[in-house]
This record gives sequence, C-alpha cells and structure tokens, in this order.
Amino acid sequence: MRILLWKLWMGYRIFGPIIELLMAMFRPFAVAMYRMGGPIVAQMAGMILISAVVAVCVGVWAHAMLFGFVDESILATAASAGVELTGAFSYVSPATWGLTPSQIAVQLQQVGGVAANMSGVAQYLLWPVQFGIVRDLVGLGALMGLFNIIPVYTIWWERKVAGRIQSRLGPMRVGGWHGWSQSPADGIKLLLKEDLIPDGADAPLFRLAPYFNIIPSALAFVALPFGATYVFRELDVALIFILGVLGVEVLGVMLAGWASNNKWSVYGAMREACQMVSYEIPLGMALLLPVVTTGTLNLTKIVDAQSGGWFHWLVFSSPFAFIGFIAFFVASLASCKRAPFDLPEAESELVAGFLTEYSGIRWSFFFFAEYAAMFVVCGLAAILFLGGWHSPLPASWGAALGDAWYARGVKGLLFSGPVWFVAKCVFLLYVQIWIRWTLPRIRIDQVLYACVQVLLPLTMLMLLGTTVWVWASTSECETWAMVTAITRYVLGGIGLMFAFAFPAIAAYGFYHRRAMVGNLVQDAMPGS
Amino acid sequence: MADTVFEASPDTMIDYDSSQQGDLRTEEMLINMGPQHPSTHGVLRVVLRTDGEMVLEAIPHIGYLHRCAEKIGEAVQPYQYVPYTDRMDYLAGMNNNQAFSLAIERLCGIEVPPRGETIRVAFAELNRIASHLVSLGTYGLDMGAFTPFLYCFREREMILDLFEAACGARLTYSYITPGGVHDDLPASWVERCLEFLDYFETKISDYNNLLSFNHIFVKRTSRVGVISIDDAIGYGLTGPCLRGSGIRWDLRKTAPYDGYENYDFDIPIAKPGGTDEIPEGVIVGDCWSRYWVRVLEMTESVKIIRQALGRLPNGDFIAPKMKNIKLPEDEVYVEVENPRGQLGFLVAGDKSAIPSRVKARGPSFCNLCITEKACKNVMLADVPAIIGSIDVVMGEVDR
Amino acid sequence: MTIGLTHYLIVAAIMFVAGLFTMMTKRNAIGILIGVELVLNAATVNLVAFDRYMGPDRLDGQITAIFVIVLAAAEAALAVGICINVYKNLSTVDVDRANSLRG
Amino acid sequence: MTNTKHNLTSCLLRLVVAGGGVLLFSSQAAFASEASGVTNAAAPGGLLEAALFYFVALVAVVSSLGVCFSKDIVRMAVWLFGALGSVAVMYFLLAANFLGAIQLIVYAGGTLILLVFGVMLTSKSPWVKFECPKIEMLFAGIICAALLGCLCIVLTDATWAGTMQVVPGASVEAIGKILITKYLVPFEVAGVLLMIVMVGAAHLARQDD
Repeated sequence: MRILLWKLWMGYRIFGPIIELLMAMFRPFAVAMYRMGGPIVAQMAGMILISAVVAVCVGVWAHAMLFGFVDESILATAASAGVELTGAFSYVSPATWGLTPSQIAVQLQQVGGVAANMSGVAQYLLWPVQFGIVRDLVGLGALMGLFNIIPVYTIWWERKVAGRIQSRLGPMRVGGWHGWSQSPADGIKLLLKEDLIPDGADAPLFRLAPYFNIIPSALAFVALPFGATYVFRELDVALIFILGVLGVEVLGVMLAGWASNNKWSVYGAMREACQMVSYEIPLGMALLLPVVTTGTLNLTKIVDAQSGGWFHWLVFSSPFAFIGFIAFFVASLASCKRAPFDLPEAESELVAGFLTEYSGIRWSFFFFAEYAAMFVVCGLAAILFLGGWHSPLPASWGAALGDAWYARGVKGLLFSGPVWFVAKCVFLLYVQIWIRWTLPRIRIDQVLYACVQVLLPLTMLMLLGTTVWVWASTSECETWAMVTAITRYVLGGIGLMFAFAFPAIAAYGFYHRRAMVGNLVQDAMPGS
Repeated sequence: MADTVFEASPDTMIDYDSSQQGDLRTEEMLINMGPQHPSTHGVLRVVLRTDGEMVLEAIPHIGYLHRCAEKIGEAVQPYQYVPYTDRMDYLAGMNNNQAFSLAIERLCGIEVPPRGETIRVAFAELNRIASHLVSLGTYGLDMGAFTPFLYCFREREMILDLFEAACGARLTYSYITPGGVHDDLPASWVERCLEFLDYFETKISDYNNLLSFNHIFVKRTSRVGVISIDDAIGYGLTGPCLRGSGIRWDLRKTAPYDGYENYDFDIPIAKPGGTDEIPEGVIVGDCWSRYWVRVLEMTESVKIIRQALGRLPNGDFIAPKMKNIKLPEDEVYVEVENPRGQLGFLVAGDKSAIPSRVKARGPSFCNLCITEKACKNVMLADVPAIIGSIDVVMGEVDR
Repeated sequence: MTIGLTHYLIVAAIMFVAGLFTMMTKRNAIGILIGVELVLNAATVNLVAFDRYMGPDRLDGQITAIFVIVLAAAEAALAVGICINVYKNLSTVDVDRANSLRG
Repeated sequence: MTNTKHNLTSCLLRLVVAGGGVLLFSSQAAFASEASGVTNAAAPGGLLEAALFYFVALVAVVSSLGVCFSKDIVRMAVWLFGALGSVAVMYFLLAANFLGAIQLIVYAGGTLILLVFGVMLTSKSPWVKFECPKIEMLFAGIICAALLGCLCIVLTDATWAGTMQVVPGASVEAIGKILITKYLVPFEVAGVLLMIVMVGAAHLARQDD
C-alpha cells in the first residue's frame, strides 16, 4: 500500500508540472468562457431554459427513434435472411440487456452480419447501439436524470403555485426567469452545508436512514413506464413492485426518527408508521380495481387496455372505478405524507417530526424521496385510471396519417406519447399542491378514522362492485352492454365537464383577478 | 354581572379517557414544547407529560422574555413610558398606549379633547382588527393551513400602512399618549381608511370560506379545549376567551371609556353549533368558539371605526402642556378592553413627575393560566390548538 | 460460474443457522421474533429454489412459499401483540422474566 | 471545511453505489422478467447472473450474521431488512417475480415495520439491551456451528432426484390460476386464519378495563 502511494507520488512529481501547465492553460479559457457566457445566461435565462427543455425532448425523441430504427433494421435483416431471432431481438424495446456482447455478435453473424441495410458511417455509428448494455447505460442515465430533475422542478413548481395561491410571487430572482434555478441553487447550498449528527444519536443508523428513503423511490422509477416503449424495465409485476418499494420508504422514516435521539423525531416516526401501514391497505385495494378490470399487473398492458380515447379510460369504465379513483387519490396523499396527512412532519406540532435533527444533504435526500414518490403515485394514478400515455383523442383517428416517420411524430404528439403521461402527472401533482396549500392538517385519530372507517370499507365495496361489474360484462348480454356504454358516456361526460370547467374557472379567475383581489392591493402591495 | 346565555359544563367536554381511546398504554414521556417551538407563539415553554399521542399534563413555564417593563415605569415620566407599553403586547400597541394614557389622565384629571378621543377609538379598533388578523392567521398555521396566514397578513399590512401614515411607525406606535394622540391625522387619511374598510369587509367572508367553515378545521377545533363558564370566571379569563365561553362581558359596554358609550355595536359571544351559521358539533367554550368570537369582533370593530370616522370633530387632538406634569399623591387602576382581554394599569403618584408605582394586569398572562387545565387529557395536536385559541403574546405575559 | 441449486441451499442454510442462533441467544422477545423471521425466510428460499430447479411447471414450491409468507405475517402480528401485552403486565420484554402463566 | 468535504464526497460516493445497486437490481429484474415473461427465456447462467448471485448472497449472509451479533434491537431490525431485501432479489433471480414483489410488500413494508413499531412501544430508553450469559452463547454457538457444518456437508454431497433443468418462470396468471384451483382449500384456510389473527391481535392489543 505504501509502495503504491509512493509510486503515485512519484508519478505526480513527474507528471504534475504537465498537469499544472494544462490547468494554467485551461484557467484563462474558463474565465473567458464565463465572462462571455455569464451575461448571456443572466439575461436570456428563460430562453436558455426553454431551449434546454426542447433539446432534452428532441434528444429523447431522437434516442427512441434511433433505437427503433436499429431494432427494425435488425428485424428486417433477419426476416429477409429467414432466421428466427431469440432473446433480446425478439421484440422491439429500447432497453434490453438479455444477451452478452459476444452472444449478440453470434446472432448478428447468423442473420448475415451487421444490419445489411445500413451503410457507410452510419453502420459504425449505430453499431454500439445494438448492444443491450449500451442501451441500458443510456437508459440508466436518463432514469437518474429524471430522478434528479423531477423532484427539483416539482419543488420549484410547488413554490410557484403556493406563491400564486397566497397572493405572492414565489421564487423570482435566482436564474432570472421566474427563479427557475432556485431549486438547483438550494440543492447546491444543501450539498455544501455541514452534516450535523446530534450528540447521542445512533450515528450509523442516522447516516443510513436517508438512503432507505431515497433508494426505494429511485427503484420505483425502474418499473414506471412513461410511454409504450419508454420504460426502463417492463416488469410483469410492475404494479406490486412499485407498491412494495414505496412501502420500504417507511422504514427509512422510522429509522430516522429512532436514530435521531429526539423525542419529536420519535413522534414523527410513530405517526408515520401508523399512517403508512394503515393506508397501504386502502391504497392496495384501490390499485386492485384496474387489475381486476384488465386482468394484468403489467402497467404497459393496463394502459394498452385503455386505448380508444377519453371515454375508454378506466376511471369512466364503471361508477366503482370512478369512486375508487378518488379513494386512491386520497390514500396516495396519505402515503406521500402530503397535506392534509402530513402528520409525520407536522411543523406546528412536532417541530419537523422525523426531520428535526437532519440538515444538509441528508435532509434533502428525504425531500427528494418525498417528491419522487409524489410523482410516482401520480404516475400510477395516470396509468391505472387516466389512460396513461393515451391522449383524449381516439388513436384510430390517426390511422389515416400512415406510418411515415413524420406521421409517427404527429401521432406521438396527438394520440399517445410520453408527453401526455407527463402532462397528466403534472396535473395530478398540481392538484396535490393545491390541496396542500388549501386544507388544514387533520389529527392522528381522524387520520386513522378516515382510513379504517371510511376508506377501507369504501374501497372494499368498490372492489366488490368492480368484480361484479367485470363478471357481468363477460356475459355478452345486449342490455348489459348498453348499460355499460351508457355508464361510460355519462361518467365520461361528468369528467369532460370537470375538464372544461377547470380551465374555464381558472381563466375566469385570471381575467377578474383585479376585482377579486381589490384595487387596494394593487396600489399598496409591491409586485402586484 | 354578565348575562350568561349558554351553559358550557364539564360533561360536554370531549372525553379522551384512555379507556375510550382504546390505545396501547405505553411509557410516559416528558417532553419540552418550546421555548423554541413553532407553535408556542414566541418563547412559551410547555412541559408535556405524554402517553403516546395523549397529553396527560401540560405545564406552562414563562419568563423567557422578562424585561422589567413595570419597574422601568417607576424611573421615567409617563410620556416617556408610553413606548414601553408598546413593547408589552406588541401586536396591539395602540390599545396598550390607550390603557396607560387613560390611567395617567384619570390620575391627573386631564380632559381629552373630543377629536383626540375619537381618533383614539378609531385607532384602537383598527389595532384590534390587526391583532385579530394575526391571531386568525397564526391559528390557521397552528392547524397546518398556511394560506390564510398570508391573506391575513396582507390585510394587516394595509392597516399598518394606515398607522404608518398617521404616526410613522408600523409596530411600536406610541401614538396614543396621555392627553390625546401625539399627532393629527394626515390629509386624506380618513378616505384611505374608509376605502380599506370597504375592502376589508368583503375579505372576512374569504377567511370564513377558507378557514372558519372548513370541515377539517371545524373538526380539529370544535369540542377541543372546552372551558366552562365557572372555569372561565374562576381563572379570571377576559376578552375573547371569556366571551368564547358564552359570557357577555366587554368593558367597552360595561365600563365605557373614551366615549365608547356613544357608539352602536354588539358584543359577539359564542353560541352552540346549529344556531345561526355556526357549524354542527361546535359547543360553547371550545377552541372554535373562541376563534369565531374574534372573527365576529372584527366586523363590530369595522362598524365602530365607521361611526368614529363619520363623527370626527374638528379641534385639538391633544390636551395642552402634557410634559413634566406633576402626578398627585394618589393611585388609580384603569382597565381597557385589549384585543386579548382586559388590560389594566395601576399608577401611583407622589407629587413628582415620575410615578412611584406602575403595575400592569395583562390579559395574556391571566388567560395563559387556563392552559394547564384545558390541556389535560388531550391529544398532542390539540395542544397547539388550545394555546393558539387562547392567543397569548409572550411579550405581555413576561413583560 | 453456473449458479445451481446448491448455491441457494447453502445461503439458506447459513440464514437458517443465523436465525437459530438469534433465537437461542436473544433475551428480548422481539429479538427472538426477528430470529424466527430469518428462519422462515431461509425456508422460503429453499422452497423457491427447489421449485425453480426441480419442479418444472408445477409451481408447488412458489405456492407453498406464498403460504409461508402469509403465515409469517400473521405470526408476526400476533407475536408483537403478545409482546406488547407482556410489556404491559411486566414492564419488560425479557423472556426469562415472563415465566408465570398468571400474566 | 474538511468535514464538509468529507461528507460531501462520502454522500456522493454512496449515491453512486446506490445507483450501481439500482443498475444491478434492475438488470437482474430484467432476467427474471424475460425468464418468466412473454417470449423466450434467456439462459440464466451468464457471468452477470453469477456476479449478482454472489453479491446478493454476500449481503444475505452478512446481514444474517449481523442479526446474530448485533446487540441493539433496532440495528437487528435493520440487518433483518438487509436479509429480507436480498432474499427478495434472490426470488427475482429465481424467476419468481411475484414472490419477490410480495416479499417486498409483506416483509419489508409490513412485518418489519411492525417489528420496529413493537420495539418502539416496548422499550423504556432507546437502547435497551438484555445480555445473554456467555456460557449460553458458547453452547448455542457450538450447536449452530455443528448444525451448519452438517447441513453444508449434506447439501454439497446430496444428489437430487429432480431434473435440475431450469425452466421458464411462471407468470402471475399461472400462480393465480393454480391458487384457486389446486390450492383452493389452503387458500381459503389462509384467509380464515388471517381473519382470526386480525381479531386476535385486536383483542390482544385491547386496553384492559
């Protein structure tokens, strides 16, 4: 070991000056870049943000197109060669890691070399994409990026929405355009803060607890599909897998509360345990409604069962699903510790609950986990009840467009694509935020009352009703088919009413905001 | 004596007996709530003896903000002491100024000019609204509702703007002094104030829709921390806490000062749920009743301010030659109706310009005594609810 | 580098023995419960491994494992309830002191 | 400042490790998903699977030993979580996806929480320890070591009657079907048992009057 260090040191003595020279050359370059770029970034931050978002979208789209192209060319080559493919190439998916590179090489040789209809430079450029591990690394990068970006921007958005609800502006300064880099800046600040461990705390557990919280919520993204092919791993038990890993988060909170050596933290942990364990049951019951209706635990297949436009979404399929969706949303609020169920971290009762003793990066881990879990449950709600990545328009309308590459793009935008999934998630997140900044917190006995005496019987009844409904639907009776169709359109109509009323009310409020807030506020308050 | 309207007796109190709760009996725990706790409204420290989520006993400890405010009164002249009264109940500085000024005036037999008297009433009532707005907002905060707090503070800012226009200060006004008020109203102040009142009256319904009648809020505060009439009188509660127990007692009616007898207003008191617009489940003397009395009082204050501004006479606003007056060898005790209850000042003179004794009777201090009784066998989340509904200001408790 | 049945069985055996040791040496009732959970898990791993390697298309092992998990959950709920009752009566969860039937 | 730097790097390092864990886990989940899934079974026997198995087995063994030898009851529960989690991963490796997910929900999300909850309810101070006499530890150790040795010898020497053929894992539908056909009676009995347990636990936890 010492010899190794010595060798390293000798290496540094020899190469050190060269490295320092390079650094010295690099430094003025960096400074010049900063001088040039700084004002542009400061003045055109909004533009840069928008173009970055657009670039990311284009990048993801191009990445998916690329993988699709490679897959198709391989399939086409195989079909022309008359070879039956096995393993990873047998179905089109952007992320597969079924075979080792050597096995892929063998298969490619079997089907006649590297995709025959690729030529020249493209052949070499696309060659690495054929390997599952390359795709997986790209996919994992995208996954980790999403896992970082989603909480950060949900926090920013929550602050903006909260500000608007409370007749103030929210973050406005950092980054220029509506404080768009407030959350990243906060994150950097938290990274650099001192990591305090209270005296008398169980230090190893105290350090470990945030990871118990953040890793499960990252794992949930592994199985959460954003689109038909935009899924890192298409698991056949994706639904219960996500439910299971989200359930593990409770352990992190309990350990955090226990290890902090603080009585308020223990209170937070106990409340969390009570609340989570009891709300997991109605949550699971509500999750079973779509499972009973579609007969699968695979999220992609559940969404596939809902194609066909607005009226075919599961939430409108029966009155039971309609009420079950609301029950699911309430239970998901409780399982994310969102107001009015934010008892484990109730700041006016328990100081900060299990978070009391945490600071710096470990504290932010809990927040990352919480906001990521929020997104995951919103995604589950969208997938299970609101048609996932299908748009309200029936996909059959797009058949006329054909199958050209531009037609596929238009279809992805109009009929089914990740953009719809994200839009639905963002709307549900907005509802969660809206509820949080409107309602007071409920008491622990009321929390348990709401679970055991309201939600649990309700979801059980809904499950029973859905089962009967599905059983009746299999009977091929004409009258019943009419009943289901009428129910579907009535419920869909109610949903449509909400869907139109919501923006209408928002627009009304926006245009009459002066009258609603009053002239005095305009004159007296800064920023109005 | 006050006319009692509705009886609140101990048997209507919600019974959190552990046998009913069916909870597990676990270790009892002593836990410090405060002095640095978000919902103890300053530096109150409450030691809780808890069994799980149940609070068996809550003992308030005070004194973290003691600043010898009373003793200082025996070293300075009365007009110099007025700023110290601001810092007792810092949310209701005007009312504190008024109480001390009234005591000095009564001791020296000074006649306040009618304009000064009317301005005093208007400012005292404006400050009552401002103080109740803080109380409402922070009570929402205690319940976990963040938004009403900012709405309340938005309106309070406007009142503070009005105060600032009149006296230059936004928190410690020292505006009302012995003999009247120390400055006249600036130009167009009355119009601005009336504009604010028009605006503010529409906002009260916003608070009600957002917070007062919110189902969760009602469930959290009704039948919690019930204070019976006997307790309320026995512990010497005053102000909204007393009226929240159903006793119609308000010094502005029962012992009017500064010409309150000439104004037409009601004294709101708590009523049981189901009557008027009060939601079901509320009983007289619970946290929601105390909260509701404050909401109603704001409307009454608006009424009083309108009358005062309507009849604002011309003339002097302060009695002449108020500095270096010799206090006679006598002592007086004067009480006024503070937003939190009866604030009394005892002032004794000894023929010098400096009082020989100044003693304050603070409403928050007396109201806080009920905490120990009200917080017996409640849930942990009810403790902030009860303390918030009593609405203490620690600056005045510790003085 | 092929992973066979034996690999799983040996891991399960180590877990089983560890659980046994925990049950023998811990005095805390909940500690003993944790040992029981470990033993049950070892058994379940065995069942699933046998199912995978020895019982093609029959699924018996997996179904049995599901029942074991159900039973373990039920047992844990009851045992924690008993522990709390013991604690209520004796103010401790030391199993050596819970030696009278009278409670 | 050094402290901050140290913690920063350690946190980032651990996040990287966590990311690696996610990668490993998801890759083996892919195995299982493909193995049990729609079309063809990838041959499980690759280098990757072996690496994953050894990693998971190491975690399981270390966690089990941690359960044995840690004094603090909450730490025991954390070690138990390590064992349960690695067992869940082993189920995924064994192409028993459904069982893996169930293991996560029931054990990690339910039973373990219950245990930690029990610890919190039944300890006076955060770190209660009941010591076991040294001599008992010794005897237990000898017995367990002997048992482990015997088991290892038997397991490695045994020849199994089975096919030793790896078959594609079953889908959830297959499990569901067999559960309500062949195993209907045990299934119902388990349901009744659960209800009895629920009532019993409620009765046990009831406050004495």
